[in-house]
Amino acid sequence: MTLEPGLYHLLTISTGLFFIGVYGFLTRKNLVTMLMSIELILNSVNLNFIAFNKYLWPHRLDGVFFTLFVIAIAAAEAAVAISIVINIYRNNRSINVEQTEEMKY
Amino acid sequence: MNVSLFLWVPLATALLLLLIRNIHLVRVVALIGSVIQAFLCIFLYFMYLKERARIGDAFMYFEQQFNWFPSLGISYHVGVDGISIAMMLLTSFVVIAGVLMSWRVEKMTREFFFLLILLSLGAYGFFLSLDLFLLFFFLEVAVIPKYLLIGIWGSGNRKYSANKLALMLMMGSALILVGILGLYFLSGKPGFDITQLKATDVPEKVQQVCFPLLFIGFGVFTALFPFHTWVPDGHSSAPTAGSMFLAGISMKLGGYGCLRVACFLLPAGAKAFAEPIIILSTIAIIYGAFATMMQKDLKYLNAYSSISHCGFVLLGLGMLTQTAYTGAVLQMVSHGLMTALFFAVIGMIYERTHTRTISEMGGLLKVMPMASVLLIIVGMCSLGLPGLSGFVAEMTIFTGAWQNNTILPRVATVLACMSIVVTAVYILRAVGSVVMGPLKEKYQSLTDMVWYEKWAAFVLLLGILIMGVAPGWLVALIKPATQLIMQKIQQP
Amino acid sequence: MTGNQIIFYLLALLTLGSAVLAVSTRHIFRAAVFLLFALMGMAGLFFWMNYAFIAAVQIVVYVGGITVLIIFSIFLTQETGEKLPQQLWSRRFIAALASFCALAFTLTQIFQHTFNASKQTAIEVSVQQIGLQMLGTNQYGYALPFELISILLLAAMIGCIVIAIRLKPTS
Amino acid sequence: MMTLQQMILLIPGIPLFAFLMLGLFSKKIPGNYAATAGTILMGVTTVLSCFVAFGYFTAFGKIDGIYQPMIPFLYHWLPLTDLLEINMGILLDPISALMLFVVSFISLMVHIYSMAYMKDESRIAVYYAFLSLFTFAMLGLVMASNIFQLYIFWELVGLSSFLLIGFYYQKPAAVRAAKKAFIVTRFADLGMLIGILIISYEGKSLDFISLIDHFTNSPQQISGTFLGIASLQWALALIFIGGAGKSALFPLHIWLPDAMEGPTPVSALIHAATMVVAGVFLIARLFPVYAIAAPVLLEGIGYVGALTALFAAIIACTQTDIKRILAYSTMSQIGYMILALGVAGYGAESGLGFTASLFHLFTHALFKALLFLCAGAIIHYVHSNEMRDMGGLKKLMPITHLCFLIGCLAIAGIPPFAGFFSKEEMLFAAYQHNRIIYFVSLFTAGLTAFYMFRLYFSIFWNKPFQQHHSHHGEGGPAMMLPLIVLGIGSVSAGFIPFGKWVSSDGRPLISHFHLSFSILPVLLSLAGIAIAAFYFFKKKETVETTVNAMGGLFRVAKGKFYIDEIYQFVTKKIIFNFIAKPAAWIDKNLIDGLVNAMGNSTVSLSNHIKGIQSGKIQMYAGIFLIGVIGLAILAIYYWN
Amino acid sequence: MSLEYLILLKAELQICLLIFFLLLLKITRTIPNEKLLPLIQLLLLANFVGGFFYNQSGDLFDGMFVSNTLIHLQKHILNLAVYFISLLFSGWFRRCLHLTEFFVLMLSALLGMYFLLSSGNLLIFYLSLELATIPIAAMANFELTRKRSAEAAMKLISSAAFSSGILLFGISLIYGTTGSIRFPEIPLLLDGSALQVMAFVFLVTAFAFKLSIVPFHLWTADVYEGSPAAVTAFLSVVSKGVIAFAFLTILYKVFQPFNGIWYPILLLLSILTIVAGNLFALRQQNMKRFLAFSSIAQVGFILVAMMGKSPESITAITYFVLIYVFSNLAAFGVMEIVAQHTGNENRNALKGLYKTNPLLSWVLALAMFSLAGIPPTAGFFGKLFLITAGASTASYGFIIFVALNLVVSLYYYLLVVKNIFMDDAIEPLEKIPIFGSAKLGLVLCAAGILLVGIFSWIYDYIAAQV
Repeated sequence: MTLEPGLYHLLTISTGLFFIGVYGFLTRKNLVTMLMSIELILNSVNLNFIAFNKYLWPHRLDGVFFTLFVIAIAAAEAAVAISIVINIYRNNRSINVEQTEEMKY
Repeated sequence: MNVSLFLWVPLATALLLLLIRNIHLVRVVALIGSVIQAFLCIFLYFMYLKERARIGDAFMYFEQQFNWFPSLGISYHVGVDGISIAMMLLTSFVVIAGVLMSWRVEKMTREFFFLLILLSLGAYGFFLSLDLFLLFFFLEVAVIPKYLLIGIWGSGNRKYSANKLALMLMMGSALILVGILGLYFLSGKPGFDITQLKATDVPEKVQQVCFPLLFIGFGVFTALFPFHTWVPDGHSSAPTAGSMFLAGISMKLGGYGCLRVACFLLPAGAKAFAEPIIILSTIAIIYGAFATMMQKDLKYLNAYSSISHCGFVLLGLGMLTQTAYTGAVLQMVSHGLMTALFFAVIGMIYERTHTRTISEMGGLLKVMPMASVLLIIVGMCSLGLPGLSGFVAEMTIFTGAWQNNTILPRVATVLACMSIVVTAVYILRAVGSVVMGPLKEKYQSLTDMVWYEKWAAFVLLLGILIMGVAPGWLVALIKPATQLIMQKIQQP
Repeated sequence: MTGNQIIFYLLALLTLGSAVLAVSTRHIFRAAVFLLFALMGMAGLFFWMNYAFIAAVQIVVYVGGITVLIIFSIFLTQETGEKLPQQLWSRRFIAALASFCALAFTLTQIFQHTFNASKQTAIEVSVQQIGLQMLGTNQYGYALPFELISILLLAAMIGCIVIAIRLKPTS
Repeated sequence: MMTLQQMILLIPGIPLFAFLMLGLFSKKIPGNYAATAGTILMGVTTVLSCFVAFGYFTAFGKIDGIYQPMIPFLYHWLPLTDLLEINMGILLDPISALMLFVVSFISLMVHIYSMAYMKDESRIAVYYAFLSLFTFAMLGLVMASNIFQLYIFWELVGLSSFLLIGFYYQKPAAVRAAKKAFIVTRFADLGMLIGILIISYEGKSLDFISLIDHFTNSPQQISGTFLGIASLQWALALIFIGGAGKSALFPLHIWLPDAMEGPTPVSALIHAATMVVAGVFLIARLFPVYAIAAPVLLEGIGYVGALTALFAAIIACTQTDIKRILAYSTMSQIGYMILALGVAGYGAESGLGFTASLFHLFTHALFKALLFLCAGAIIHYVHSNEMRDMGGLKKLMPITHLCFLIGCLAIAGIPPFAGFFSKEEMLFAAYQHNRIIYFVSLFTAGLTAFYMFRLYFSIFWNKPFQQHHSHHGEGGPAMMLPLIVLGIGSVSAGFIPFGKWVSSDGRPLISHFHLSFSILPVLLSLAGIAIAAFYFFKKKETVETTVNAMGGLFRVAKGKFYIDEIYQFVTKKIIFNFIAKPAAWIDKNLIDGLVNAMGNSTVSLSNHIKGIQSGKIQMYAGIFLIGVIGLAILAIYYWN
Repeated sequence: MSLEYLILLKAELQICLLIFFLLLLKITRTIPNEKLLPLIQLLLLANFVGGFFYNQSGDLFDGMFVSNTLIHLQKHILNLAVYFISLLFSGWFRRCLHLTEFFVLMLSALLGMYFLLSSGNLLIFYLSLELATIPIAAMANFELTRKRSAEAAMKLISSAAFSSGILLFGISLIYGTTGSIRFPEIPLLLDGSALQVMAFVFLVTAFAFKLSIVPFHLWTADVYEGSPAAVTAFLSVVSKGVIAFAFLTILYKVFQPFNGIWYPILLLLSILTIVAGNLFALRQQNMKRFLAFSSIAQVGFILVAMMGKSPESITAITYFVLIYVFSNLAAFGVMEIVAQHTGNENRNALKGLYKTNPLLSWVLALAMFSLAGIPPTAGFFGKLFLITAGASTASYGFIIFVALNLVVSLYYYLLVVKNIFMDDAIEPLEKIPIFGSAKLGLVLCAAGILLVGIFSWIYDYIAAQV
């Protein structure tokens, strides 16, 4: 691995970001912060697509379009998720993840 | 003759039952349906004789075949040979008796008869099937009725027993399923058709695996040791007709399956596993008989004795001689009739004394002479008294077994013979303390059998006596079929 | 180290650093802000790769849309001054370990792999090109996904409205 | 005119018909009509039997001076294998002709006797039905042409014995006795069944004629051995066990004394004259095979017979129940018959034992039936079986007394009564053949005279006359007629030239009378009578002192050598506790327990793993992550 | 645009039309639920009937959209399921505050599923997967005041997002290693390198998540329990069916070269799934949770079939899904009616049901028997053919294992039957009123359960389409 930034560097960043998001998702106790982690996860994948598109397959724009649509979906997902969080808040007066552990076993 | 009729009649009866509201009419319809079926069976027997005279030896008669799931090689393929006719005759007798014995069922009458007829439909279908898939289908069809009959109308620990029965039988079916699939894929020629499989030489390796699967699978149905524990609980918890059907018909499905599917289609497997079968069935016979000695409840007594008696069927199959096979079929018919009658009598006694504990009864001969005489007769049949069906079957098995000229079968036969002494002990003990001895005060006012019980008993007794006194026609019916099976097994 | 490299590493540091902070800080509002930085860093990387349009979308949608949404929801649901409750130490450790192992594994796989690249000539990534393809129905046309996402957004909108709508107190 | 076949078929057919009719309509027919009908039908059977038997002996049985077995009727009943099939046939030869007569004649006597004896019984129709069933089965047995057919009727005889012993079904002792009789004989029949299996396999047939042909012509062909003994030997030994059970030979005798719980006429018919000699008949039927192919075994059988004869006689000396004494005496006499068979050989002079045995069977049937019927009359009069309740009945029951005396003299072997001739022949055969057996039987002859006269004196003399139960007389003509007929028979039967008709090989056997030889047994018998008279003619204290002097020996004999207790121990303690109970326990706990445990463990397993479904979304994600990576590792490193 | 578009996109356009019609209706006037519901049912029926006509094969948008007779058939099955849902849950729909929105969401999810089936490209695939998920999450929260409803929605959307993150990562790697996102191209470009395998595993886990394959199933029970019954039914029947179909396409078409990898994966997963599904199902009291775990076990059986040879497996799975529609919807339908009446979702609410409600009892019992695979119900055929398909390549041991697990599953289905027929009611249960349309739905389901198996031409028809 050279110092010159290239595909592997970008992939390292994206993978790192991905698992940082995963870590956040696993440890956060607040629903909103969990959503934030999910945004990180989705975003890291965008970097992958763009990097692949740029460095490997520049003859088509598949990666670019993928990224665009992922961004859109992330937005939609976030919107629905947040509305659900708000609903939970209305019902519970709290958005702690432990409020959503009523159903089990 | 159109053998599909044997499926249409019970089906029509069952559907008709669902439409009727009047409880009395329900009984009448069920009875008429089963009587028609019985006459059809008898008619079939004569048609078979005629057809046989016309076309001579054949594997199956009155075959019918329609594609069912052609892409999977499944067809609706039915036909009869001597063995299936014998089994169907048995079924029809037991069904009539069972319907009659249920005449006074008050709780959900319509459903009760519906399930009874459905169960019989499964049995008829099973005996008719010439396609493994169809056969398996009908085998499983009978599961729901059995479960519900015991669970809803049963007594004692009925829910537990129903559950146990359903699960253990399902376990058997699961093994059968695997065996059938093994045959389907690995026999060389994919297909479920018995007539086709008959002509195929299934590779030895496949037989080695599929045979135990199929045999144990069907064996569970016919109380193969050590998979028999559903029998005592199931039989004793079931309502009278349920017990009759279970022991009289349902257990025979297993024996028939072992014969028709396991041994017939997989002769090399049958040879390879003859010794384990003999050992297990001998254990079942002896051990079942001794366990019966300890039973205090009449139904448990008969249930355990069924384990012992069904052991004879499997013993016969393990012996690999034609006579033993004939004997196994005879034993199935005999045991079906006998045990159904036994349960019927127990039902009659229970109805009146409200107990099934042997020690609490006594001297019933005085107040219920008919029922008591029946109990004695059926007991005698159970212990293999000549003139009754049990003797014919057991002696055929013994003689057939003795023709297998090696040490283990011989020892097994001697042990099996010994069990008839033990049988005598427990039967006489039961008979002695139930119908003989001093009559208890509280039973002074009991009444004897009423008309429907008389008819039920008559039908079964008739079967037992016909078979016991004049077995020749039945053997002549069965023998050509077992001969074919033996030819297949003994060809190198 | 060239300027290009420096910019890259700075952006990488910004992205990863603020991401780590975003998932670990106990102040929820700060977390949102760090998330913002991380997303900005990502947009910077897109710029760095000459994908200006994507970077713009990233900023508009993520920074302008999602982050704002999140911040609003934080305002709606949280007392801003309060620290977040801390997760159990063991849970965090296990999660970190699992994530790290997964990361290591994934990176190993990536680095062991030699990517083969296309021999064909690259297309210029212009807004016009993107626009044309986005609505094209022929080869390389993305009209169908475009329509699809519109339905999705419609559905999401309806869903959000229904869920977040305030019920009349006495209905 | 009926053909022979029709006539012979009617012989078992009529009793069967009687059984069905009387049994099915037992409720509808009044008792006395049932008894009359049964007796008349039996009479017809007897006439037919006599006709056939005498016809056989005198007219059509003999061809070239040899009595040939003939099969006038054969029905293929149940084909088993290609070679073996159970036929329902009728085999007519000297033995079956003899038995035909004995069975139907005694049965008729008992039928007549029972009309009076059982007249107060409410279930008399059932009783007659059972009697008819027995007669049917016994006739079928003696005429069986096929060993499996014999087994079938053998079992049916056992059934009717069971039913008749348990006729008083509300009496627990009767029920017990019936069960015991059935189970013990059933156990013995097991041996017979296995024997049949072996012999049919080796002989490739079930028909007597071909079996005998096969084994007598080529005994060396027998292939199999087991434990070093040829399978034919096993087969014959096992078949003998079957016979021993039915004939109450030691040690399978325990059921017979208890069987006396049945009505006394039944004891006379079944447990004295006919059924219990079935074992003798069975060996006689297969005698050529025994004699030619298994002479050693036959010798052993002779020892069993001798042992039984002695053993039963000793016990008989100590018992007090008159029917039981008679039962033991029956055992003893059957022992004689078996002993005689054991010392016989096949053909000509050496077959003397065979002839003697059957001769004794014949005479014994007459005098033992007589004795039982007398005992019945006495019991009927005294309402007790116990010897101590009797005494001094000489005057009260003169006919019975006379008949009983005749019977006692006959059984004791005092000339010129029937028993003398048959016993003399048996002893002579034994003397020629085996001295041990001879001396045992000689001693037993003395004992026989002793215990029979002990009985006689105790009943009719002993005490002074007491006027008890004067409400009725000795019994009506229906009861007396059989006694008189049988009494005449017992006196005169000895003069029948038996050897001319019945012999081991069908050729007439001219038996010589050995005066010098017969002095010793007769003297011994007289001595026995004298001792009995000494002790029992009058009530005496000496009995007590003698008994006390014998001490343990007497107690052991009185306790029937504790054979019953040994059986009890083996069945109740060992089989019940160590086999049946464990079997039931294993079933309940181990096998059933295993099934239940499988179910329960599944449920408890599912309770144990419920923690995975914790409801925590982050834990779900964690498991997800581990799953993904785990799968990826597996896929990359193991499956790729 | 040509007629071709109209014909090939027929099913999707129908749904779009329905969505717009409903939205229009919502905007222009307020219709009470009592009138709206029959209208919707009618429209859905029309939608279903429309599926009988003009089913052609072909592809559009440069292969992004594929259609063939099998896909049409699968869509047809889904239409039927949605129609049944609209019938069976009439009671709940009538009281639903936002009925129009509910159906709009449901139809958009359905639309997403259609595109999923027809996708010829990873992008469309991903988008439609999201379209098939996000509206369902919103639907799950439709009982706004119920805590559990929100919890279910939350669990669904966050775990779905998590799984789609992993899916996306996988897709990106596949894109990176092959340079294509088109289904026809990918198999040619797969070289079996480790990274590709990893990407493939990531992709598989997304399916595993949606299909509730163990160990990715954990969300299932909670979501099923918390959501309104109609949503649960939709999730468990329609969503499961679609994902199974799509999974088939992905495995058999796109990743056929990885056969050697996905076979052991499926083997392992199916064992885990069947065991865990069964073990958890047998301890459940709540009917919805119970059905959730039972459906997990059922999925395990579907996996067994997936391991088999291609055409038979596809036929068997399609057939099974059709049967599963009838059986599971009947179960949910009855359960919902009882739960609505008694306010008790637990199994013990069914105790003594038969005494007063024979229709409900028989339908539920038939459904249970069908799910357990007992003849003469269709489930027997469905399950048997699944196992048959799987057995063509599997070992004896595995098939025995699978078959024995049928016994375990029978145990818990019988528990329900036992409650219905054999137990006495805790408190007397009166006759439960059933809406006419719900009754129609139940009867149709029961008829389907009884007849689909025996009428073998259905199977043969499916086989002909594959």
